[in-house]
Amino acid sequence: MTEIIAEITPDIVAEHGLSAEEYQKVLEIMGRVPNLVELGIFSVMWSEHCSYKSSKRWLKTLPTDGAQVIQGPGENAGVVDLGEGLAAIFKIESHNHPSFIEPYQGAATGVGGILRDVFTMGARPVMNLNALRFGAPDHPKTRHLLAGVVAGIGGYGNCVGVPTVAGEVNFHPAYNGNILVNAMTVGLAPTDRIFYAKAVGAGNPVVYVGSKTGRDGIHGATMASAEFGADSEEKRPTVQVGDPFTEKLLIEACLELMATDAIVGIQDMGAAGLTSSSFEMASKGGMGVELELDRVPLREVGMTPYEIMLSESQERMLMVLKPGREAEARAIFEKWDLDFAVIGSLTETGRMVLRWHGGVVADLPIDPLAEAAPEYDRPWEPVEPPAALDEANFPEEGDPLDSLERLLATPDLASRRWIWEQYDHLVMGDTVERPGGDAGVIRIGDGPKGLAATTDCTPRYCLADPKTGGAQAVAEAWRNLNAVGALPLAVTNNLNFGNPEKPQIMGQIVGCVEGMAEACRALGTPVVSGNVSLYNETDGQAILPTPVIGGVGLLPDVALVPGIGFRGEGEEILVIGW
Amino acid sequence: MKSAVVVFPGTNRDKDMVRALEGASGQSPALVWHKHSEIPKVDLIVLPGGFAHGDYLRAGAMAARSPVMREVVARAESGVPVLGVCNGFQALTEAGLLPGALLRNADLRFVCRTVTLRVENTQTLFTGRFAAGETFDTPVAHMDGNYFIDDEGHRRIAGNDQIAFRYADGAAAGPANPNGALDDIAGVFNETKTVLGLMPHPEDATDPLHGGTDGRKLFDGIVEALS
Amino acid sequence: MKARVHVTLKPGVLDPQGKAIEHALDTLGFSGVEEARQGKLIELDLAESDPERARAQVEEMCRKLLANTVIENYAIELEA
Amino acid sequence: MKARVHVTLKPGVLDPQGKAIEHALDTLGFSGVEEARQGKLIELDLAESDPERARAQVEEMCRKLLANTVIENYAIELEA
Ligand SMILES: Nc1ncnc2c1ncn2[C@@H]1O[C@H](COP(=O)(O)OP(=O)(O)O)[C@@H](O)[C@H]1O
Repeated sequence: MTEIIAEITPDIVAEHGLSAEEYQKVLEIMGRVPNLVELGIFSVMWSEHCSYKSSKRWLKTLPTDGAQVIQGPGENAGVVDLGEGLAAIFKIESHNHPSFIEPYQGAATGVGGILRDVFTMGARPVMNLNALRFGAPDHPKTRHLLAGVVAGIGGYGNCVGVPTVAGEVNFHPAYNGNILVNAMTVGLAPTDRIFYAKAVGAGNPVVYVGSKTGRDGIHGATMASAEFGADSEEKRPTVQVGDPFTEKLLIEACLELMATDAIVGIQDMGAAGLTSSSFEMASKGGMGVELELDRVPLREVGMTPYEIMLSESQERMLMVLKPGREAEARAIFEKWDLDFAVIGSLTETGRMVLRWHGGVVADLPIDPLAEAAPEYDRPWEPVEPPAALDEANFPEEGDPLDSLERLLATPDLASRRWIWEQYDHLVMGDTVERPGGDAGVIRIGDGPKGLAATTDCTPRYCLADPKTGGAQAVAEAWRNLNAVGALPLAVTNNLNFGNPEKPQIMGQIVGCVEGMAEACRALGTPVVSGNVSLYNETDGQAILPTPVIGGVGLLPDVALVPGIGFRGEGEEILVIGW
Repeated sequence: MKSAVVVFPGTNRDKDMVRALEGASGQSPALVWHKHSEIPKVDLIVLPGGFAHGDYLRAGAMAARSPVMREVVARAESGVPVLGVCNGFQALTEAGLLPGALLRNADLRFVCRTVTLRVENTQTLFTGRFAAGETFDTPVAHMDGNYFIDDEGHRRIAGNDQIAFRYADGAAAGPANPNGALDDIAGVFNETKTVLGLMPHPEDATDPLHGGTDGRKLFDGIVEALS
Repeated sequence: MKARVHVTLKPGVLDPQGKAIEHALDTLGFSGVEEARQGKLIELDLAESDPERARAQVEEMCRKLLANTVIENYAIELEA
Repeated sequence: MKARVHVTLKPGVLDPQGKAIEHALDTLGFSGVEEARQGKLIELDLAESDPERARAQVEEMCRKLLANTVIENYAIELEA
């Protein structure tokens, strides 16, 4: 074994975010002291971000089945049947911490990441959405963060050519030091050409495509799970720069290859890059994997195996091909001017073996590591219901028109035109309902069917009563889809909360998930994918509990979308379901 | 009418354009990849919108220098009509087929919304279906649509009726001119009026689902002129 | 050898980025900025080691790609 | 006095624009370009005439606005 570092000290273990007990488990699994590369791999695989160690117990309680569900949580994105051989593939994902540190690039790479999750499964992305939370409008950082995030979302999505059709934005001082940037992508794929991350077939080539690997975001995955402190701005170099142009090429090249039958399994390199992608693919297929790190396309000289495995460079994918199909695949990626390298193969050993400069630099068992990933049943406290408000404490309202004007001028209700005009919401030529309505709607193919999508959550409800708030978010998404004439099919969700090690925060999580599960069951819209972002705190101050729901629904005929505007004078105004 | 649509890496409104051309002409355009140096014999060459080569360096700069553009320039010089929309317009100015340049939007923000255009010259193969001074609504979606030309050039194109469209008051909720373009210029012709470039996307205003079909007049007019 | 190319907007060409910088500096309380202009800096690592040939090469790159001479000027600096 | 600020991406930060320039130069037949990086050039006209005070001012402008120090470095040149 090539020597990587002399000694693993408790400090190094702590820097990798592993607790003493977790490190003990590492020693048991390895049967020896790990080297630095191996420790790095444990660290990212067991981070909150990759392992969902605090939330898994509760996520299991969400309803995930239904006749329409082709693939629930556990893959890169959820898949729902639309009938007539078509499926919708979608997911939402957070990029909160990176966006606070560098709003443009953080938001842009968030969009890039969620797009990859969706086209990895064989779908052409057709809609982007987002859910944003900023601090108080008059907080000194808010303007800069808002402008940067919106420009970043647009900068990436517009260039890639996927319309951004809906979203939501709220302001509250609880987000002053910890904004939320959740991005959602919806794609369309033929039901018989859906691709999964499962790697099978000993000897099959493992192929790297996309951009080269640089020293981007090393430790990004652990950063995304660590609570912010005053020194967080020092962690800056972990921010990555997105390259939407390369992403666009990657979409086209992947879809072109997916039209053949050369691919066995495919997975994007997201958080924890090569480590988590190769690990997860092998683990899902019950295989081992051997990688030759010398073959990984590198952007910088002198990169170490540790850096290669932990880099979070964007716009990269890992695939397992059928044997003998390499040349065909290479021709497609080279046509699109993308890197293509066979970097290893699958084995039957059940181990991940990394070679570099002729030696072995890591050798660890896949299943035991995956199975032993920590899972915590963290203590939680139910949230005390707030005292009822006494109507007598509120002043008599004056002129209703006055009140209306004041309401419309509040930051949470004001028009979002300034935002969505910066997003190309028309590209692809299928947008039926633009931003500004209840849900975005696109036409599917040549119609008449359409697909609707929305993102929703009202954090103050979740704060007051997590269970009702969680249920309300689902109900609101449902209503928004319904209002454009769609039948809601399923949802994805992004659980944004504070530090789960605090029982009060854990209580919010438990309550919101319970409410969400109940509403999803009642409304027949299972949860097919999602993302969890915890430790959203600054100096001990948690954000409002923000379980964002992304809903997707099907319209029988886009010509029937009612639209949000009043159409003409003299028409009757009805209120339904009061 | 036979047409060809040039596709660069990063082009993203090719499908929209293909549909609009199919709708107007009843024929599917040929798609030509940027690395190819040959274009089939067609009546119209179209450069659609998008972010060719990411719009890195300058919008349209790298597209203008790709192999296929040598052929586009040659055809244009031999009189074959060429239409460039948005990124295609930027590439045509970069390639020297159209006068002026497109700078970053004055407010430095991407803008996607509906604008109103006034047709300034109806005596061309592109604009024959419009009445003099007619206005129509069509979306824009761009980051670099701020048309610029120096004073002398401005006088020249104005004098030679090369200004095709101007932003006008109408549909927009904001200012009529969405990007700060000089003299509200939204589109220009070459000297012989056989090459047209414009920032707005008439191809995204050809289906009732787009919220309007004003863009059809442009495509129908072209088909009529070239069939 | 290394070359550094400065690409600047010609005088008279509107410079929205420069204007935005002026405005932002002013908002931040930097008062004495009379004008700000934004251009591009392109740094090239060249295989060529002869300064004269290098300059000629870069000149051609500028004319053919790096600058749009309708609106931009360029200046070349070589570093050994 | 005039100040010239060069804003460049920190070493190791991905430079999609630079990469694209490299690629385009190559396609145009310029073979000997080993690397291209794109940065910004910002030219300022300052009311301040004392070089030391001017430099200090521009330093602060860079830190507060002109450079994004998360991913960029800056360098200042003064011209009388
Ligand atoms: N970040 C965003 N991106 C795209 N569209 C947005 C965004 N924020 C708001 N919108 C759109 O603006 C409209 C109003 O937003 P909001 O007030 O948040 O709506 P609601 O309360 O109905 O969810 C909606 O159509 C929404 O889709």
